[in-house]
Amino acid sequence: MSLEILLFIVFSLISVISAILMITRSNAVISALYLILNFAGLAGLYLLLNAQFIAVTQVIVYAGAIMVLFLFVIMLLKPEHEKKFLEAKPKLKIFAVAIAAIIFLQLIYLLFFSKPSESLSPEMTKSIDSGTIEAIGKQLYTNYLLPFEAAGFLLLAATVGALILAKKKIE
Amino acid sequence: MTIPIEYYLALSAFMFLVGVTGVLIRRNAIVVFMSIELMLNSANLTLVAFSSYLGNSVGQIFVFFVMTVAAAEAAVGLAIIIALFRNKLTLNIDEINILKW
Amino acid sequence: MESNTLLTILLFAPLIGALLTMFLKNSQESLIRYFGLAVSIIVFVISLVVYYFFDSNNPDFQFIHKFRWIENLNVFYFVGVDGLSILLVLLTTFLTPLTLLSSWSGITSRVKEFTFFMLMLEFGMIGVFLSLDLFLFYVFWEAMLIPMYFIIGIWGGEQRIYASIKFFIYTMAGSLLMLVAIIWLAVYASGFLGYFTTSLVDLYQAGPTIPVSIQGFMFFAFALSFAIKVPLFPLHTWLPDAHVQAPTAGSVILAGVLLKMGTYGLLRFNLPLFPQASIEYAPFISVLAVVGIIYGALVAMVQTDMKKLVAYSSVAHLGFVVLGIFSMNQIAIQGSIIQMINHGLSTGALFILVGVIYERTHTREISEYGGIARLVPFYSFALMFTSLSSIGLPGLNGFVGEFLILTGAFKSSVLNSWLFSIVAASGVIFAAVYLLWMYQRVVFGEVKNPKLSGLKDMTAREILVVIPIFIFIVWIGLYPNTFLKLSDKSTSKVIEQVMNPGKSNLSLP
Amino acid sequence: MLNSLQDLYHIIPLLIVSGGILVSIIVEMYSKDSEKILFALSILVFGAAGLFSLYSVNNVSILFNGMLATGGNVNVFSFIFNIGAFIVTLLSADYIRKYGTYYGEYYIILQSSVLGMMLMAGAKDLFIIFIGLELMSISFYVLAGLNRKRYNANEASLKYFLLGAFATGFIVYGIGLIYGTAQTTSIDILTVRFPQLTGNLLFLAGVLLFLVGFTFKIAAFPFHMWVPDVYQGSPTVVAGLFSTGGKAAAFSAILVTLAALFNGNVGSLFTPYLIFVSALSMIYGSIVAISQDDIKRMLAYSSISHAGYLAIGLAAGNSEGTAGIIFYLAAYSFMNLGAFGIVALIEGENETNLSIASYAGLAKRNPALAALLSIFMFSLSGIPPFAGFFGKYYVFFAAIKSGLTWLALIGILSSVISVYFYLRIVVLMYFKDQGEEVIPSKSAMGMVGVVLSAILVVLLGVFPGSIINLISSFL
Amino acid sequence: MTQHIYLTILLPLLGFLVNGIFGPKIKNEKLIGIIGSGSIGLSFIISVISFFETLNLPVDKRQTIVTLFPWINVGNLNINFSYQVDQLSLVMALLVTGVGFIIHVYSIGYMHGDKAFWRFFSYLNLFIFAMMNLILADNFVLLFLGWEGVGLCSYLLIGFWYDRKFEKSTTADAGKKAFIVNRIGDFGFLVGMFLIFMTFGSLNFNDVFNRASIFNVSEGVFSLIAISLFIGATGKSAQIPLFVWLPDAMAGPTPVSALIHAATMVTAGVYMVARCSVLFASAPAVLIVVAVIGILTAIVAASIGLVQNDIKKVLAYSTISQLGYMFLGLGAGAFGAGIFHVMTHAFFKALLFLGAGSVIHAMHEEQDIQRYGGLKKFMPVTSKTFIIAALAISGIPPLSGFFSKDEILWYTYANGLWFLWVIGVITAMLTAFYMFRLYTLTFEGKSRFGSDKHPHESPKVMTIPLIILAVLSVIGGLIGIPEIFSGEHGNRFHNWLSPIFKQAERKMIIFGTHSHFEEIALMTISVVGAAAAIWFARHIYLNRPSIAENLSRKFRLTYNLLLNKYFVDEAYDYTIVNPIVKGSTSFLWKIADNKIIDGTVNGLAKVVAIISVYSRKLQTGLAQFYAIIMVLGITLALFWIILSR
Repeated sequence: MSLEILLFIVFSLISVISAILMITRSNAVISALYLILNFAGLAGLYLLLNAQFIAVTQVIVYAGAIMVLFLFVIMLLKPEHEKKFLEAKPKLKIFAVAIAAIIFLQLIYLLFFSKPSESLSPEMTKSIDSGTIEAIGKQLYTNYLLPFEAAGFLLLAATVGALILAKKKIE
Repeated sequence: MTIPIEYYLALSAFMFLVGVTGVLIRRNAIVVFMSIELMLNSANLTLVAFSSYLGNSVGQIFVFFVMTVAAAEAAVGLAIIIALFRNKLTLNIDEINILKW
Repeated sequence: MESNTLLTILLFAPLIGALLTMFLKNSQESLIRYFGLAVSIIVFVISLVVYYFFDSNNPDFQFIHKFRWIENLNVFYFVGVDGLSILLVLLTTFLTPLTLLSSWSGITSRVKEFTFFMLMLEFGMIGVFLSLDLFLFYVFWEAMLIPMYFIIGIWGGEQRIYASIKFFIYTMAGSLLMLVAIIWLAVYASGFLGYFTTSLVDLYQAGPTIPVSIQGFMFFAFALSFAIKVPLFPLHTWLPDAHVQAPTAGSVILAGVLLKMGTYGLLRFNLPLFPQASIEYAPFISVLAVVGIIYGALVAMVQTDMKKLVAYSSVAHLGFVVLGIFSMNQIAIQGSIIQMINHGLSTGALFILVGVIYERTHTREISEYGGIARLVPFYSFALMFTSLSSIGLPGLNGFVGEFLILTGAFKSSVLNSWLFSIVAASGVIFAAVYLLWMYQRVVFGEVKNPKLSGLKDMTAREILVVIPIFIFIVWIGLYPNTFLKLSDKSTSKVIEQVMNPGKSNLSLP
Repeated sequence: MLNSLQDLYHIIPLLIVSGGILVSIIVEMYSKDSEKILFALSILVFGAAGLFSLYSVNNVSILFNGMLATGGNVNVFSFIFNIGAFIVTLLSADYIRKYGTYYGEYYIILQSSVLGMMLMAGAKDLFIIFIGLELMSISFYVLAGLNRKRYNANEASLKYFLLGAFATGFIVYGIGLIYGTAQTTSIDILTVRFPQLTGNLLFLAGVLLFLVGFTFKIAAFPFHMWVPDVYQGSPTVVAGLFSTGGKAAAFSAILVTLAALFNGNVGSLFTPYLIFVSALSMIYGSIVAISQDDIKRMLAYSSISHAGYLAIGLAAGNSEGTAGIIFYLAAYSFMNLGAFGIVALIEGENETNLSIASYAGLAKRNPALAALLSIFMFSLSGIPPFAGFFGKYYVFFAAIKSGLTWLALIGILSSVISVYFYLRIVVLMYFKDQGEEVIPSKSAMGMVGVVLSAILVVLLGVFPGSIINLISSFL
Repeated sequence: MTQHIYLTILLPLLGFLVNGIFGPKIKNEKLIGIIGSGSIGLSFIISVISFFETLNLPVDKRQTIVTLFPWINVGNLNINFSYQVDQLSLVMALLVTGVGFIIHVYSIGYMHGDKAFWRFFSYLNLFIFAMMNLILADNFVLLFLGWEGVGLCSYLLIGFWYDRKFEKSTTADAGKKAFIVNRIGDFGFLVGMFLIFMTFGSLNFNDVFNRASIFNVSEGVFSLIAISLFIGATGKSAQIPLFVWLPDAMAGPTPVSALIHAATMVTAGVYMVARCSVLFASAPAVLIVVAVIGILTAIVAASIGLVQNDIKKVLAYSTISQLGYMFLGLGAGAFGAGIFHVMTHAFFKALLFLGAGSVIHAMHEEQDIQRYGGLKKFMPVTSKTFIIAALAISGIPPLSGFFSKDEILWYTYANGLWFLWVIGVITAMLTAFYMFRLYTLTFEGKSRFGSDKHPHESPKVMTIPLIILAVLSVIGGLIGIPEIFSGEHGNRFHNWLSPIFKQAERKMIIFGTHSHFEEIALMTISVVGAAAAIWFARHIYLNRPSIAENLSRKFRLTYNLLLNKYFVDEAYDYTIVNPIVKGSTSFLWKIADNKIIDGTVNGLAKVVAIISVYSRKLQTGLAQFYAIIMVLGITLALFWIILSR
């Protein structure tokens, strides 16, 4: 078992378990913390995939900024703890879980039926280059200039929007 | 990279569906929202995995934009939740059902 | 692109009139009334010009005005008249001023809107009869529903809402199916002709080449829409409601012109477009028509409401027309055409007369009347005269139509059975029963209802409304050739198209 | 990348709108009179962008390394969005004041959403579609909850947001699968590679998930559930924008992607899915609309059913279908905006007078409004000679041409049902006497907006040829 | 004048229009009367001139066709307003205008003082107009125009006093009944026309009759045509089973009964059958039917006539009975004899009715013969003319009735229908009996009316027509003296008409030869029988009224049956009219139309509404539920993707 596989197993276990825990904890704060753990696990997987830039962004932006925002709001609103999720409308919820399971099985079926790995030869070197900040930055400011600009407007709109919705005092 | 890409994809699919399950069963609006974030992240994993195995950075750039979007959504979404909480003092989405039929 | 703008002028004159009406002030009621009347009379005069220049020896479309309307869909603004439509156009332009005149005192609220809708209705009706592009036809066919809907809904009786919605949805359901059929036909034709078109003249050539099995579907898709409008049994139940609830003018136009659109459609579209299917299903449709004749008559007989009675009589009368059309010989189809006109005149007049008395007493219940002959002699005469025309008394118009239809149906090679004609002929008996019975209960006997004692006879205006109709009733009754001549050649052409599909050479300039 | 000044010329509509956003922010920050200025500015921006789009409709080009297309149908769409927003702005002038508050940011968000729509319409890459979609969606979430003090608005925006984000999740996942299997996000390259990918189930699943996300946005069955709640809770004019601009933009994106699928002879790949969506949307929307008492909710269900009619054009999958969709969208935008505009005018303060019963006897009190609303209702129910009819005609035509006659028949069935509830409004206005005292608000701007819509509805109805020509010349 | 025969049609029309339009303005009854009668009088003169013109023509050129203008021309259907003057139509024209004129004149007196005097005359003129169309038409359709037209006038005139009660209902009811029963007959006539047009490709008399002799048409088709036409005739001429309207038609003013329901209109059926003799002759089976129906009608009506107490009712049943005789003649192939009886019957029956009118006039609208009696001394002219007519109808030689009736009976016998002959003789005896019952009860014996009645002779304007008709009743038969009496001239009337029936007679079996002795013997039997019946009637009602009472008591059942006219009206009501009305109301309208058809439509709408109410519940308002639905959709879609590959 190579290190790569070992790391894969470790990171994926972290991600999967933290994801499951995240949706099953009744306390929102704990859920949020598990989600951060999940993001960290994902960051590890990204590194494993030679996506250094994304891995770093994942930690800084997602785990760092976004999740802090979540925690902040949770703390601010202090929602009461949820009851066990099966208490209200148990049939519907079991049904929901069942459907999710079915979709999972469907996706797995599709995945192993079409075998994407057959058409993909792992090209290590290229992928190492493609994940660097340099490569991505270059792409971002040349080929992907338009989405980049648009993303600026997106953030602008989100800022303004959040401002309208959450601002307390009304002039 | 000796791990077949299917493993990554299966992992991603599983987490995606965990996120879906979270959306479907949790009652706290913030947690539902977090589950959506989980879905987005799983999708990101797919993109990055493909990106690496294909050897082009398009997927990773896309993930970058997804993160941007997620950030923006988080800002707006949490603002909406705050605004709602101010009026209703609850985050339980089972109780948010005045508009129906 | 031919450009004989005469028909376009005829078509758009009422529209312009209607739009101009909008500029008048609500308060100037009599001005609006006179204006509307003037417009409709001008339209009638224009239609007389069309009649004057119409060449009855030419079986093809005349006064064609054609230009591209929607380029990409290859839709044309394409209007023209032939023998099948000219009479109906004249009927429309003839009846509209009369209905406007007849509602002089009946419509007292929202006069401006009323005049507007009536003129819009005229626009739509003329459009239906002139359109030679199926798309254009459909536009007019549907658009005309709107003013009628308002006329019933705003100025109607107590249950006007139910009636107007029923009318609207009923007719729309059928016509939407026709829309699909029109598109299907045009798409089919584009394979046959090489270009997409909804032009009737082109489709006449493509239609008969449709495989017979599919033609049946197409036939019924068109026929359903027309049958609802006619209305053919058992699709008739919207009619009594619409008629009873509509104001007089609405009933007159509804019975006089709108119902004819159905029979006109059958004749103009179903027969030439789907000849094989038409022949195959002619007995079936004819059975419905004959059932309608008897059924309509029987149900009319036992009605207690005068308008409802007349409405059911329409079911019976239109049954004759449909029977004639599907007999598919010269005599029967000519009879059908003349019968369409007859029904427009007779039933129109009946509705006007019911309206006249309703205005005075505010009831249409037959049992409320009795013995008014002495009080309102001219009215009694007018009602008698109209009833006789409707009954089909020889010498008046109704007979000519019914006789031709029955004679034609009797020897029809398509129906190939005497039974249709014989059973239909028994409808002649029932017509006498229900109309005379009503007449007797309303007009004869002693005056029992004290409310009737002050009843006033028809005013000069009301007489002016019915006299022109009476003139035509007698004219058609005694010298129908004036009218038969107009449609003679076109009828032959239709029969040729049905009997020898594809062979008939449509020479169009 | 832009290579020349000429390229800049091509994206002037985009520049106008994005410039408008920036200027608006500055004005909002520094001006006390921002309400009037921003209104005027928005009118100017949308009007200029819309008209310029139409004017420069022939400037067909691909910019930004094959990311963005301009000219042709992109500009037609842009015209629809901008004129729609133009009308929405007119309607909003007095409407947003009904809440007793004014948010200058409203106009900024409005412009942002239009920018998002325009990006979606012009996209030649999944990136642009995604970013455009999110820009629009996020703006919409905000607009839905604009009236933050009203609980209904909160609820609407939360539902919209949660479900919208949920759908986004699927879109991203779908894009991931598409990218992984096709190895590209460029639409043009996808188009080229598509024939080899039709056997790849993973790719198809990706496309499907992507489509599902957009089915959500166009409000079609079974992803329509958010629509009535959101429309009901959102400010009326905003709901008008959702149902027109939002739907149109989502359709433009589907058209852009499916254009790849429509090329070649495997175009019918997703036809069963689209037929399913289309048929059920039409029927469900029409049927449920019958039993609605709230006019906005009724219009929401009508919007679902119209999504179904539009989807007929997708299912048909031929150029007539595409042209039909675009025309239908134009027609639908104007008639629906008109209807929402009148609803906004009738609506009293604190979301009163929204029940259908409030319209009783309107014709007597306000004949002009009643006549206009009748036009919109007739147009919505697809009666000639109004624009709605030609839209229906076109999509039915497309369906029949590609052999889907029975789908057109379902469309008919739904139309017949829908006539009932559209006519119900007309019945109330014209045939019933006044119920409760309802005084439509006096809003000159609102009236201008409604009348403009009506004029467009009638013009598109009587002379549909010009715009149909325009659309189909670029197919 | 023959070329201007259309004037006989236009003049009455003109009279109708003038009186109809200006009548209410003309207050002067005399002027109205002169216009009304004058137009008919002129018509009569024109007819007479035409008659003599035709008489002077050679026998084979006696047919003239006058075409006014085309009527209906479609395909091979060509129908014109053209009139045919020939021997048959001239006889009828003379009869109609002549008797019509007399009755018009009589009406001036009879209708004196009526509120709607002008209307009466305009209707009468319209009737003559229609009747002239009927008899002068050269094609079936034009004949039908007249045929329906007379029906209309009959309807209008029966209901003339529309606000009066008549028996259980109103006069208008009676009029309606007449029109509708006639229409049932017309239905048969219409079908006959269709068959004729289909078979012979024309509806012109000349074409049809010529082709009927030439074309190879099976007897079955001829039978169908003939039976259809005969159904038409039974309606118009009140034969079984459509005779029920005629008694009710007595609701009209008496001159109307005289003109329309005795002399002219009701004989239209006879005329039509005679006109179509070729067609009937080609269908021998139908001829037998005609004869049987005729004689059955004759005896049934006569038997009812025995017990009726209304003076006009008695005459009405007598009319039906006499019409039955005419059909017996037609059925026996004696078309000429039928027409002859039409003529004589017109004279004496018009006279009877006018006489009855005179009595009714004098008795202030009293019509019950039980309340008359002894009127002879008050009304000498009326009673004298009445007895002449009664003798004529009873077949007492040499009055007109004798010749015509005997000719019919003789042909019946000669044609081998001896059983029908027996019934015919019995009917003749019944006729004689009830006529003299009527006469005796009315004019002889003691007065049975109250002192409030002051009977008086009618004015001259009424009595002079009576006298003229009486003269005609006496001498009318002389033009048809049978061969055995007239010698070499033969039967003039018969000879005059014979060209018309030549084609028909050629088709029929030649009569068996019978001796003169047989003819005279049979004649004697019927005359003696009639005379005996007359004596018996006078004996009973003048001297022994108790016999009648005893008889009626003894045969209570039969008496009631006769008094109630065999309950035919009631039977029709119960078997046909009520089921149709009830069925239409309770089933067709209330159930089929309202419940089934409308119910289906409204039910569909309701179903949609119900589905709507239930399916809107799907919209629970719960965001998560919405998400579940979405996910469900995605699952299905993925299944589709998986399964479709």
